[in-house]
Amino acid sequence: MSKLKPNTPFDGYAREFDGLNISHPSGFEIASLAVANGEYKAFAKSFKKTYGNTLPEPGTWNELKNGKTLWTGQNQYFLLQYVEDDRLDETLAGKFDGEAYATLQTDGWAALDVSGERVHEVLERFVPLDLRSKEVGFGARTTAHHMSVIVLKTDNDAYHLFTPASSSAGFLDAFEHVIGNIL
Amino acid sequence: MIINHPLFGPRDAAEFVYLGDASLMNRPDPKAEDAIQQFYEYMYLRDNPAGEHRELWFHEQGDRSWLIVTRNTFTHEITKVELARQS
Amino acid sequence: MRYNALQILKQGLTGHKGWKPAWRKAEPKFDYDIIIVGGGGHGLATAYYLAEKFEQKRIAVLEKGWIGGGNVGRNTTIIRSNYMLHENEGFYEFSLRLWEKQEKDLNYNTMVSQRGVLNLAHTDPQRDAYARRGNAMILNGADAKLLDVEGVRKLCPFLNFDNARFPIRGGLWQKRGGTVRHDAVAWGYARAADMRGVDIIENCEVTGFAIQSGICTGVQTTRGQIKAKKIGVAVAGSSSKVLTMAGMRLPMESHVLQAFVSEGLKPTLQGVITYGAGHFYVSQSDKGGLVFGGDIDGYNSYAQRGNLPVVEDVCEGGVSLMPMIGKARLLRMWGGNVDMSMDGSPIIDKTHIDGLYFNGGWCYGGFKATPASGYCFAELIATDSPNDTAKNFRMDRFSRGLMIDEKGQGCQPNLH
Amino acid sequence: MSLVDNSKPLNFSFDGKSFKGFEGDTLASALLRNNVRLVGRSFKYHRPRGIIGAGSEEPNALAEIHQDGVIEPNRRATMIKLFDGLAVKSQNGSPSLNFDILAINDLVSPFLSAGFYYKTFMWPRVFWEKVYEPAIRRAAGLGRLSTNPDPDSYDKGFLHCDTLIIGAGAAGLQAALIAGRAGARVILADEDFQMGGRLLSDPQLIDGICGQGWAEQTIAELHTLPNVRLLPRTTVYGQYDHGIYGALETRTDKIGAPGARQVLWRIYSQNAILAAGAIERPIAFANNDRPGIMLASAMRTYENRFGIDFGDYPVLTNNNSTKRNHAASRIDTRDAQWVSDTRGRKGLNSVSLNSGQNIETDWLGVSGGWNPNLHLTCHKRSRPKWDETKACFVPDINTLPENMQVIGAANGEFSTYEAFASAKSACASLGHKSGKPPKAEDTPLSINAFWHVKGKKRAWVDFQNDVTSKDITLAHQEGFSSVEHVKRYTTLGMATDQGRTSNVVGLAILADARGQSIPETGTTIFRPPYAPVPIGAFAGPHKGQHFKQTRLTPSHKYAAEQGAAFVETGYWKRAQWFARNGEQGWRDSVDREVITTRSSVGICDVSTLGKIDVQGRDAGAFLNKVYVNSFKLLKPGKCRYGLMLREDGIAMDDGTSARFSDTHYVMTTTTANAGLVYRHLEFARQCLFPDMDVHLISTTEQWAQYSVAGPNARKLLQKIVDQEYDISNEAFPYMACGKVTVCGGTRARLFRLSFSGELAYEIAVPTRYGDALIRAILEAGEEFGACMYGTEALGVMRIEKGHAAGNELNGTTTALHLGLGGFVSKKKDCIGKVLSQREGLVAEDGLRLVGFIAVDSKDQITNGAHFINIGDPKDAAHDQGYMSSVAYSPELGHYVGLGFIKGGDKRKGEEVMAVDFVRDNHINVRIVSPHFVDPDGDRLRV
Repeated sequence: MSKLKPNTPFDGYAREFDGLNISHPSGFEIASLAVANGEYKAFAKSFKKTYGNTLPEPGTWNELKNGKTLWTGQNQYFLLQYVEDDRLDETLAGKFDGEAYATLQTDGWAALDVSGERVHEVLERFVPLDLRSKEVGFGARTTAHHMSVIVLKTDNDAYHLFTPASSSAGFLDAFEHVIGNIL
Repeated sequence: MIINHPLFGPRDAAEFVYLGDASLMNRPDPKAEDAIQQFYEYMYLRDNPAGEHRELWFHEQGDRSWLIVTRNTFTHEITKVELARQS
Repeated sequence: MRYNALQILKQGLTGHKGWKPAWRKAEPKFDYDIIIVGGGGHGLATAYYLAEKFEQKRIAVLEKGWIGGGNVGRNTTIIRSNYMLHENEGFYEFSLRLWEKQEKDLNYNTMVSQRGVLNLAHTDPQRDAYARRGNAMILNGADAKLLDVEGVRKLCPFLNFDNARFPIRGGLWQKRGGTVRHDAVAWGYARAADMRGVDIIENCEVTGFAIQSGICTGVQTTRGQIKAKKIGVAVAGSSSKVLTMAGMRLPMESHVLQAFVSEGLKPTLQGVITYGAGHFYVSQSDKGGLVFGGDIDGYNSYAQRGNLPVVEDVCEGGVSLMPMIGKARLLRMWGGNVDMSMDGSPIIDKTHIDGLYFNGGWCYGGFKATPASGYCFAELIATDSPNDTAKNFRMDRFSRGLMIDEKGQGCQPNLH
Repeated sequence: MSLVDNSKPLNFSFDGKSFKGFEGDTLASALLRNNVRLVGRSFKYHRPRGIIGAGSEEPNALAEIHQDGVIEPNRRATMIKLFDGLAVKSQNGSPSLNFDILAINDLVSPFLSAGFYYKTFMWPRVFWEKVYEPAIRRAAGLGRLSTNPDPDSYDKGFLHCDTLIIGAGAAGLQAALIAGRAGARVILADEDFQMGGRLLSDPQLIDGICGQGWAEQTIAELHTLPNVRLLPRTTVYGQYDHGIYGALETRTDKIGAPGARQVLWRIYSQNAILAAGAIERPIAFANNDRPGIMLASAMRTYENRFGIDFGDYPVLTNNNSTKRNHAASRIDTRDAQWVSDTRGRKGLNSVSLNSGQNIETDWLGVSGGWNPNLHLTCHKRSRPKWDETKACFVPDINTLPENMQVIGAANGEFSTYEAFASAKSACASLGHKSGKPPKAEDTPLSINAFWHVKGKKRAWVDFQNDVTSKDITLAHQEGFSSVEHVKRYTTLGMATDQGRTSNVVGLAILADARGQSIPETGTTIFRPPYAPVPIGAFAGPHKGQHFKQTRLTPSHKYAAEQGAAFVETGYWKRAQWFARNGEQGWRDSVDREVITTRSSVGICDVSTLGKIDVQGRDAGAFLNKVYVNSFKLLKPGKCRYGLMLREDGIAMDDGTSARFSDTHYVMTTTTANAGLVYRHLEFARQCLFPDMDVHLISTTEQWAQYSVAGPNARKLLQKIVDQEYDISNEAFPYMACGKVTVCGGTRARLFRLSFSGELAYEIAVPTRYGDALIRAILEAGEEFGACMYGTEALGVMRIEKGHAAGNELNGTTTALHLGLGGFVSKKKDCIGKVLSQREGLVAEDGLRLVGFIAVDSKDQITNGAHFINIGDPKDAAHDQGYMSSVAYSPELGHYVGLGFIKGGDKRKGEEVMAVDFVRDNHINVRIVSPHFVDPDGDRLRV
């Protein structure tokens, strides 16, 4: 196997606060899928056959066999799969040849899981969206402290956060600063 | 300001980047003889109305879509938001 | 009546009975030789120089509201001549020289304070660009000094030198730059023009142009029809709105530029400081308020009021540059309606309609340009040939590919 | 019963003297409790001033909070919540509050009338900056700013609600109760730390219980409703577009306390109810500014809420709203009685009436009627209208901002019952039904508009800016008669209280002078913020290192270990050079890096260049539309340089695009323009060529990419790229690209690209392997003496090769100016092609990018110099162009430069002056080819 040892932002990070837990989810790969013009129906059908659920509506994510899929734009989706395959994009390119174009995304994003009954008290000083009123299954890209962030609501008080890898150290620092001011 | 994205609802305009008049979508024919004059008017002249204005916004921090927003430049009231590219 | 200390003593002892109105509340006549549309700084200065320098008679300034109510009363009061392109720098240096003798010309203390303008650089390319700009300034007869970090620290020790996200690497310093009491500029020119017979007509909005076979012979207004041989339009952010009535589309967008003032403070800042890594520039007024601003909001607007993202962006820049001002409190925010042109530089030119002249496209530079804009517009209207320093501000420069683009941002007004 | 907790004493100091107050006191109430009346000095005449109000309308009692060398200036004593250890100092009095030498201004006041400074200080000219202005600036200003950094932490946040209720007095509390019980998402904000408004000040019964009790009981119920959020000590300072409001929550006045001292909330509301109450206004009479003269309503607040006893004191009033505990004399203008003068320099001791009567008193209450607090209705430029019977401005229903209602005293409904009734109807219009309003006092306000007492002595209108009624009449006399002119000429209403207690009185005096009614005179409008907001709060956490995000490259950790000096490149930190022991300055390191690369092999992290996946059936056609070069014939496995124009024909960005398959290209952009290019491409894709099957995915952060350059580059890479891939020149020629694996199977991409001009490859792996790969490459390179090189060395090499970069692609230059005209495909259209042919851009004598070397090799060429033909005068008219990039070339042993000069391509070999005033360095230079090193590019193709 390769001599090159991978390391990803937030490796092994986990912290407990009074009413808030943060941890680093791992063991998955992410790829983006862009649907070829005129191939939406075909792609939607083969997607459902492969992953057992339909493509998500705008502003939502769907649970899949072995992962999730998030709507990220017109004819564009993120696919998250719990697999040990850093060539997921090539696997998908084969599976959906002619229907959609795949690009590996895993390394571009640093992931955090946040949960707890005070999660909204913290996030309201971080993300401009009305997260309290969103249903589980909400998913969107927005900003947090001038940085980009993807927010997935996974439970009433639980969220997946993805932020660009290169600025992830600053993102975590800012997030902990806000937590320090509240909890 | 708030832009009500046609696909997933209201978002703070701070997530968008403004380009200008929606007339920028009507790129002239480069093969016309008076192409330089047409491209000059297309790129440089603006109605710049004090009232209703169809304009282009890019949802940079969101879904990376281009939107045509119909907004009153005096009151800032937004009456319509459409996707630039009907998918 | 001349203004001076003796006059103040005399009036002070006699209950101030002797002071006269600074300008007459003129009623519009049937016709004039020259009409200036727009009673802001540029319009009033044009009228003054038409009468004073070019001996023109029968001049009227038409203002839709109250004089000085537009951008001349809504800016951050900075004067400077530190432009990079010769097509601009010659004009702004001419303007700075007119500022330097304004009090004598107008017998009105507009508080021209040349306490220096410092542009900060935070990267080597930025410092090199300031070298190019400094040399262009000196080639045009202006003053410029390139400072290293120690030079900047000597001028402004309170800046953030050690914990900055974008460390200060140097700066460009123009000693003769500074600030002017903006309202006084409008009143000073109004009084001087009025003393030379110019009719200043407020609450008189132009609602149309009288144009027959390509010749403009007068205007319709809310106070009746007024005829004139020559009409000069200097209405800044309303340029498109007004000239649409003459069937013209302009290379311009109207934008809201917010400005801010803090509560009054004892002397803290000497001159003007502009931040090179964020949208923030600041100076301190004589009354003690920090007068600061940043960028336009970025979307077409005639609302003369802005939104929160820019307020926060400017303050983030300010606190990052000078951490002490976090404790100063923002007292008031307002907005001007700036005419952002397609290359960031102004237009002072005839139009394709005989007798109709246009002055506009001032972006951020309108206030500092007031004297020279007035002088050059007056010269163009009076003699039909441009002043040498303004000869490049032509309307057709865009179709001919002769853009004057200081920041190199191209046809997107909100980036200039 | 007062709301102050006498069992909790708090110590504080004022101007060094220590005092005691209680929990629940403001600094103002604590000072009054200790009978301190003199608290400040006015702006122009430096007259002694005392507290006149009880809220944010206070114009006089401004103080500096001092703590650990940090000063917070201009704080209203009425708005500082007392805490133990508070240390404050008075303002604007030097050397002391009691003895202020600048009070001499008061003696020469006849010569300091409104606008006097416009008429003098003009001679001699140099005196203005040297003498007059410094004196004015020292006298002016209020508090001081310490030059120490603001130590406090501020947060920003975002709140969402159906209904935002602004003001928690009777009306606001009742509206919150009705809407809250109906289940609406409600936010109730009040600027006071104690909710209740006038209920806490005016003794009255509501449904049989006292006002304070009713407020307490209502607040308790609101706390039980999960859909209601209470925000005490939160000022809603501004109304913006589309239901957005700005609010500032203060958690403590203590400087440097742990946690965020203040939170700047951006509130997104569906609708809003303004219930901000009203502010009592004074009356202008001779010497009405002495310490001890206060607003009658404020005195009731200090009596009933703070339990302070003023004893018996007279009240000057023109209305019936001044209900009081004591029966002391009432001077009622409706009975043609008023105050004609007062005495007592540092504190009131007697007042004389127009009847000739003289009253000895330390305190005087004044009530000139009420101004509804309608600021937030004006923030979108709608104007209030005049209500003659109530003698005040009220919100104009038909110009109210969308989805805003106004209730209670803010709407001119001054009685408590009216407040409850208007809350009921406002909630009803939002669909929230409610029963009969609580029983409460309902006496209508009866008032005769009595604004000022005419007379020779000065009567103050704007206490803080020292604007008197005479100033206003003088302004009118001098032609400044529009309400906006009066404000700017006299500075009426431009102080820190923004005319809360002075605008309407001043307006009435102006209307008098103009012989017009108040509505005909018009009014100025309020601008945000409602009350001053610290600039630090607007900055929030975005200061210091958190001003902007910081992006780190995959090799950042390793580079730091190698002694890298980092430089900001947009938001990225990039290694500029790598200092090794023994190297004196940066030039030593950079020269070594260039020499090592050109003689053996150097490695540079190029991950920051924008990388965009361009995929789809029409990807090639799309690239043809955005680049001047043709991409149609580019075969998979090949790269091509592309120059991108803006539609105005000016060069925008450049970079190489690699084709990996029929439908997959990887485009690179410069680091600086990555965001700009992506936005431009999405505009082209979605708005100009929507029918193309092309998709753009940014992968800048997905791939770690390193350039490996130099004669030994291939030997080194052959130890990294797995053996089954042949990267020889024959198999992998210049501008080739392909998928490979490295270090035993890790997926990678390989490109034969060179910016340095040497034999070079770029190797990219998924970012997770970036750190491991850079270490493996340098380890493999040890035998060749390989080193990392930074952006400085990269800059030297690209200048030696004559490649244009940011300084040349500066937004004003075309392909022709840059000497890249040859790349422009004649056949096809592309963005920018048409307008690049305009006369001004193709002029023969236009600027051209060429090389420059000093004629005398001892001279140093400098960047930013302007070229003047030898013998011409050094002025703008003779300017020939400018130097854009300069570097010292170790290979050539002298400085080399790139720059633009008129007709440069036809002037090779000519000598011109390079004029550099700012560095005092005028030298002669020779125009040469910009390709200084390996002009034919042989090294690339080895």
